[in-house]
Amino acid sequence: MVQSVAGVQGASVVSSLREGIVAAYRWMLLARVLDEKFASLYRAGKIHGGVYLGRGQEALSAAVGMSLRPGDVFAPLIRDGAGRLAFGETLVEAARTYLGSALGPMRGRDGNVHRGRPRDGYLPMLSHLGAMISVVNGMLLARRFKGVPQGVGAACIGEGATSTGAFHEALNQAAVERLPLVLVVADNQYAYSTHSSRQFACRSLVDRAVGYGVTGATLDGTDVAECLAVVGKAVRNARAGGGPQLVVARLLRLCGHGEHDDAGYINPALKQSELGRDCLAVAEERLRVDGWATDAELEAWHGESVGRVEAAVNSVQREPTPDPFQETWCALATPRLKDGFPAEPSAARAGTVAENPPVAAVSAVPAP
Amino acid sequence: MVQSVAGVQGASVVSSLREGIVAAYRWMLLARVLDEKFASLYRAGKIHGGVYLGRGQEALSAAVGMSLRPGDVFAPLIRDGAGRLAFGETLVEAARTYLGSALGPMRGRDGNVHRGRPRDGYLPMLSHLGAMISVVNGMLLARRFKGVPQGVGAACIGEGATSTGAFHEALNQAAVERLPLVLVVADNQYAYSTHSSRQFACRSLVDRAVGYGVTGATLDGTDVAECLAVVGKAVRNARAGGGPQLVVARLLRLCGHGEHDDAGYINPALKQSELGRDCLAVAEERLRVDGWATDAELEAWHGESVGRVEAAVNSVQREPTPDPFQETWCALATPRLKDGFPAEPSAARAGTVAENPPVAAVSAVPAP
Amino acid sequence: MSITYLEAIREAQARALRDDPRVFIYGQDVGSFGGAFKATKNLAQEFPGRVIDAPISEDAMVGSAIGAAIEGMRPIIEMQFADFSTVGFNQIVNHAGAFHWRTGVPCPITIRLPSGGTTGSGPFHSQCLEGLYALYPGLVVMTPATVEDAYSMLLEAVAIDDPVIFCEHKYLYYHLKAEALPTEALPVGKARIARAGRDVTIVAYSAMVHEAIAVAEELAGEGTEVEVVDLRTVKPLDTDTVIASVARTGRLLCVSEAWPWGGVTAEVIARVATEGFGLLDAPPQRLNAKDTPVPFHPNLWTSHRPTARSICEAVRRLLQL
Amino acid sequence: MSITYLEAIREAQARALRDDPRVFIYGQDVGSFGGAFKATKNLAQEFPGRVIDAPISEDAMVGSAIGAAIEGMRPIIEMQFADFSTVGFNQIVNHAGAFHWRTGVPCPITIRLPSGGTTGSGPFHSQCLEGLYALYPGLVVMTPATVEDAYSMLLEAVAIDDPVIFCEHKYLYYHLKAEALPTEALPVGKARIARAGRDVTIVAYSAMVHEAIAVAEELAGEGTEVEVVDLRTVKPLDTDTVIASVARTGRLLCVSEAWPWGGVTAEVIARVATEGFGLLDAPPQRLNAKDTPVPFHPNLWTSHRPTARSICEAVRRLLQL
Ligand SMILES: Cc1ncc(C[n+]2csc(CCOP(=O)(O)OP(=O)(O)O)c2C)c(N)n1
Ligand SMILES: Cc1ncc(C[n+]2csc(CCOP(=O)(O)OP(=O)(O)O)c2C)c(N)n1
Ligand SMILES: [Mg+2]
Ligand SMILES: [Mg+2]
Repeated sequence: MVQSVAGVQGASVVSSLREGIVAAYRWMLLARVLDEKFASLYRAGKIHGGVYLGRGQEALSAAVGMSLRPGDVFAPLIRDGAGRLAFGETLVEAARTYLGSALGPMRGRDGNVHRGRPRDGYLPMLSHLGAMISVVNGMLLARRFKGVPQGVGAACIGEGATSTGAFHEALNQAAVERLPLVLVVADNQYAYSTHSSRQFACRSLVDRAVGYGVTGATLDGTDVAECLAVVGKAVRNARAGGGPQLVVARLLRLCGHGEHDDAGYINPALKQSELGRDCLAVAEERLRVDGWATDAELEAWHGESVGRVEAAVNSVQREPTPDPFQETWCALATPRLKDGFPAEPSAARAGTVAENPPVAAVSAVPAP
Repeated sequence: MVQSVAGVQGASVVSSLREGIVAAYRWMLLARVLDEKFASLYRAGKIHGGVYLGRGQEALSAAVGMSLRPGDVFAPLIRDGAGRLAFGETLVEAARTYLGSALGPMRGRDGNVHRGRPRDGYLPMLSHLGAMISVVNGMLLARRFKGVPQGVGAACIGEGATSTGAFHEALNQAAVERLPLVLVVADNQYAYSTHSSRQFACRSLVDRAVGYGVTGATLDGTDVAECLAVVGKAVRNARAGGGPQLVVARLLRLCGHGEHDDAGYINPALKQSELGRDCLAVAEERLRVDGWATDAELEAWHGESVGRVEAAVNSVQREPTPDPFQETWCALATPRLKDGFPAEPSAARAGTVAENPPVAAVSAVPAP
Repeated sequence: MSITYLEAIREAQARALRDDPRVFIYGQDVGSFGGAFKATKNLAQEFPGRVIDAPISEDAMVGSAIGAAIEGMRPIIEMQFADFSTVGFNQIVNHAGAFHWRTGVPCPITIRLPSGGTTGSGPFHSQCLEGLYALYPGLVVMTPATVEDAYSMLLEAVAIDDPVIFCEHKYLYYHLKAEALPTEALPVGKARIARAGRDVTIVAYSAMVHEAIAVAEELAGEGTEVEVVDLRTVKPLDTDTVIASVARTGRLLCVSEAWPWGGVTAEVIARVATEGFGLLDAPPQRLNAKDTPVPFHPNLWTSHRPTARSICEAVRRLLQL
Repeated sequence: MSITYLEAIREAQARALRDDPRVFIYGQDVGSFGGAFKATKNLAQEFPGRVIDAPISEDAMVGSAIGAAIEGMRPIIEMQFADFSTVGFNQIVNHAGAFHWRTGVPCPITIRLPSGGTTGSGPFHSQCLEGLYALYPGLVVMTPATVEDAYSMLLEAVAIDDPVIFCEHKYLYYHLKAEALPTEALPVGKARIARAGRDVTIVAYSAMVHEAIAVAEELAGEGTEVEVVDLRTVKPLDTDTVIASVARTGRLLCVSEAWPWGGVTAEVIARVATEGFGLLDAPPQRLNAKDTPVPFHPNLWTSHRPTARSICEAVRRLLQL
């Protein structure tokens, strides 16, 4: 796992930079290929509900996932496929949730981007925007109480989510408690169809940092090296006791809000601008130009990604879907406290609750 | 009504400054006397529920009320007795709400600080902190839609209320819509017993202004001249199209959270500091030192305030309290849509709804 | 010509904007985009400056609607999904709901909640919150089941001087069609006999009305005449029409897509038991969704909510009691 | 020795902190100040670093409690008033309530809601929200009526692996006293026969239990034996105990201080009508507060909520049916 890009001297700087970018590129590529697979499954009518892609945001997302360590906390958002993989999510797990496999971490109860393994520090998002940040705070606070290593908590949101009260309460709470929170805002110019000029009136969202008493940083989300450097530094700052870090990335969503959306509202001028560059293409170009990867290598990585994604999706497609008759229909962890409702079949009322299937431990794994 | 302290030249500056301070002092004094009356009624067990005073915050509050004009919007908070009076609330109206008179604007349905006349731009607060700001926004937006003069909307909150999501959403909304909102934060160091170090981690709450893209200003809330100058300027800025204004006042609450609270938790060092000065005493001293008021005048003003407060409270104490049998018990403005519940007496179910008693028009009246 | 439930909602808003200068629409993506479900399609273009994109700030959205209403406007707030109204909950229930009673000043706002389950939507894009808002004094809660009601009730929602929670069912958006928009309507607060019958009463509302009608059709083939009452508004609740139906049939099943504790089915049964006890030939029955979050996977989802099949079973059981 | 309801709540928290290192308390002014009602008096001093003042951020308070619970802690959140929990509503109902079902990971948080009316408190410091939280799957909702239950149920709330909404009644804080803290308790989810009788059953909970007992005492003088069932938890609701009581008396009145639409009384009556129809000798009846915000003035307040007098009238009417 690549942790620091800066701070090493001479030739090792270059080689560490190269390693970081190569690793990031491969997570980005894998995420892109996985996203494209989900999109094609969606078009084929094989997915229930929506599909949300991270196209154009992979560099930022990968940088977040790569900057974290096992024991850290990660609360990704809908466009964080790359970061999830880099943090240790498997392709199978992602596919299971999208396809509603009974074997997935959410067991068909929740789906698509709402997935995670909370006990491993990998939080499944609530749909309500901004709501995950204070949950990360609570995990970090708990570790302080317990006197165990606190780690770093990273929460990702879009610029639209900064308009929620939840964002404000949570960032302020983190500042008051001086928690090692890294709050990463992907300002991709739009919240669904709404341009950011209807979302906030400050110059940049990083201008909010001072008002919370936290450290702020901005970065160009199309440039993977900058993503790695700035996010990496923020994570190191937080880890070193520097308190909450607000990182604001400039980029453009290169897809619809979801796959149902053709994003016809996106200003063409933005697409032509620097912001509209595809971070994956930029990274690939850089690898080529700097001679850090040959065409053959690039092709091989792509082929490998496609192969892994196909294999994962194929195997998950053969897995069982949830069975309503096996389902406990008990929302409580304490089955004896389940309320009995007349119209339910009596079997369900007596309700023995099956244990959840064991989930594998998450860890930040090396680049694929 | 005094509107501007700065901006006038030569001798007239002094005379206008004097007029402003004298007028403010008299509102402050009247509010202090009224507060003390409520406190003594509370101690005598004559008030239902709590009593909340503005002690130490009268200068700031009076400056807000005085800076507004008829047609503006005012959403005061619990410590804004002075501002309410300066904006046009009568002593009788204040007493009616505290004493639960059936003739008051809230007719005994709501009480104490929860009073106002929304149609006159004078908003009755919701208890939930931060909730009034977006309501002010909506009134200003509506006027823009209607194409009528927009006026200025002033909302007052404590520093504790800045931790609410409602505060954030509303200030951001005002910034996006560039509304003539003046948001006045009384940073009186405590939210109930909680010191502001547990409420926020920035240097001053004014540091939040830049993050919303609004104009910020701070002031010493113990100095009435500064209050008038800074609040007056913010209101003028807003009126002139300068967008939302965030005004943060430094002061100290010189009373308990409510009259049930002895405020034993307040740091004595703060009480001894500049912040702990009593704005009313400071203003009085200034009037004396600058020769702007004689002892006889000061005494007369005090006597007059006491007389007016006593008269108002005495008359309200003879007023009818609400009669549950006259009460419509209908929360809807549309009586025909009232739901019928079995256990209610049938008279109430048929429910003819009495009109609300007419309320007098509010206007910013001259100093008492 | 044929018009969907969703188009009826759009047309009602177009007409409200056309007829009443006090009306405006505020919500996420409602402007030139036309809303997440296209319920405001072209309205921003047709009514410039009156259909406005909101930041993702449900609390401020509702708060500012209250302010605008105080100034005499008639705001329509679109929540992107009913589920997200929980973030604006305080302004809705405590501020809007209590406003007229506290101050004597009406608070005419309409809050549109795209409600109910659709396949694959999961726990936070599927909720039915009518029973939540009906708990609070001062709110009118509408749950239209037909294209005609979607149209006429939304127009009434805007016209009424009180805050209205307008629960429009997402499943009906595209599935339900009518020949034309209605020119007249039952008064708000009146339930409707959606289908007459003499053997058993099913009380339902919103999407469940159509499941109930399907059951009625199926059972008609077996000689059982099911009467279906469509509540239309759940607050106020038209107890009289429900009780009159139970007086005819003697048997009551109340169906809702919401969770089983409390809510509409409890209220309906409590009212009938209290006020129409002697009319019942058998214990009144209820059918709700299960007491878990709404599941994502269709396998689970179709077992979670009442369906024509489970309603039919419940009716058969009831007929045996 | 004598101990109040409020002291019992404080003692339960002290014991939870003492016995279980996973417990901490988070809320506005709960630290050295000891809370707005002194329910955490001296706890910050006795348990340094474990009783923490929160900013005025109910959403973040609950969100962070969820996070701490994921990490194995047992947070107790004090809302300053139940009414302010509406600002943290989304985290409570959608996040905490759905967490275990979605993820398989328990979310053991306790949210204390100082509830109910006291004189002069008005619309926003008086609410009874048990029926609101009971609507949602995944939450346990407790409504202790006695000093003993306040103590033992709060301890259980902390021990249970699910989110618990603990509705403690402010009116009982100082008014209610017991000789000593209990050493044993009924299991959570079991209702209690607060007073036995054979003529009519009053089902109540929280402060209304005491009004019901006063009525039972009054009517006993006239030869009417009232049985009072104290629900203790409203979710789960102990239908069996209620129905067993109705089986003895044949008559049911359900009383609650909450608003009349939906809520506990509707749920209780619906269950009895559905499952115990044949046991009823008369239509079941309910008594709630009126359908307006809670009034400030005591004249109105005492008419707004059920009292011993209005309950007594309702029982007399019921006995005539
Ligand atoms: C509280 C809340 N309101 C509304 C929504 C509906 N919604 C889902 S995603 C979205 C746009 C999010 O925009 P942004 O935060 O910028 O993230 P992006 O999609 O651009 O990555 C909206 C409005 C929601 N999920 N939560
Ligand atoms: C949302 C919400 N949470 C909690 C409360 C309870 N409460 C009432 S006043 C208060 C302290 C307010 O402090 P601040 O905003 O600084 O105003 P001050 O009293 O100092 O003038 C609290 C916590 C509330 N009214 N609203
Ligand atoms: Mg965005
Ligand atoms: Mg304060």
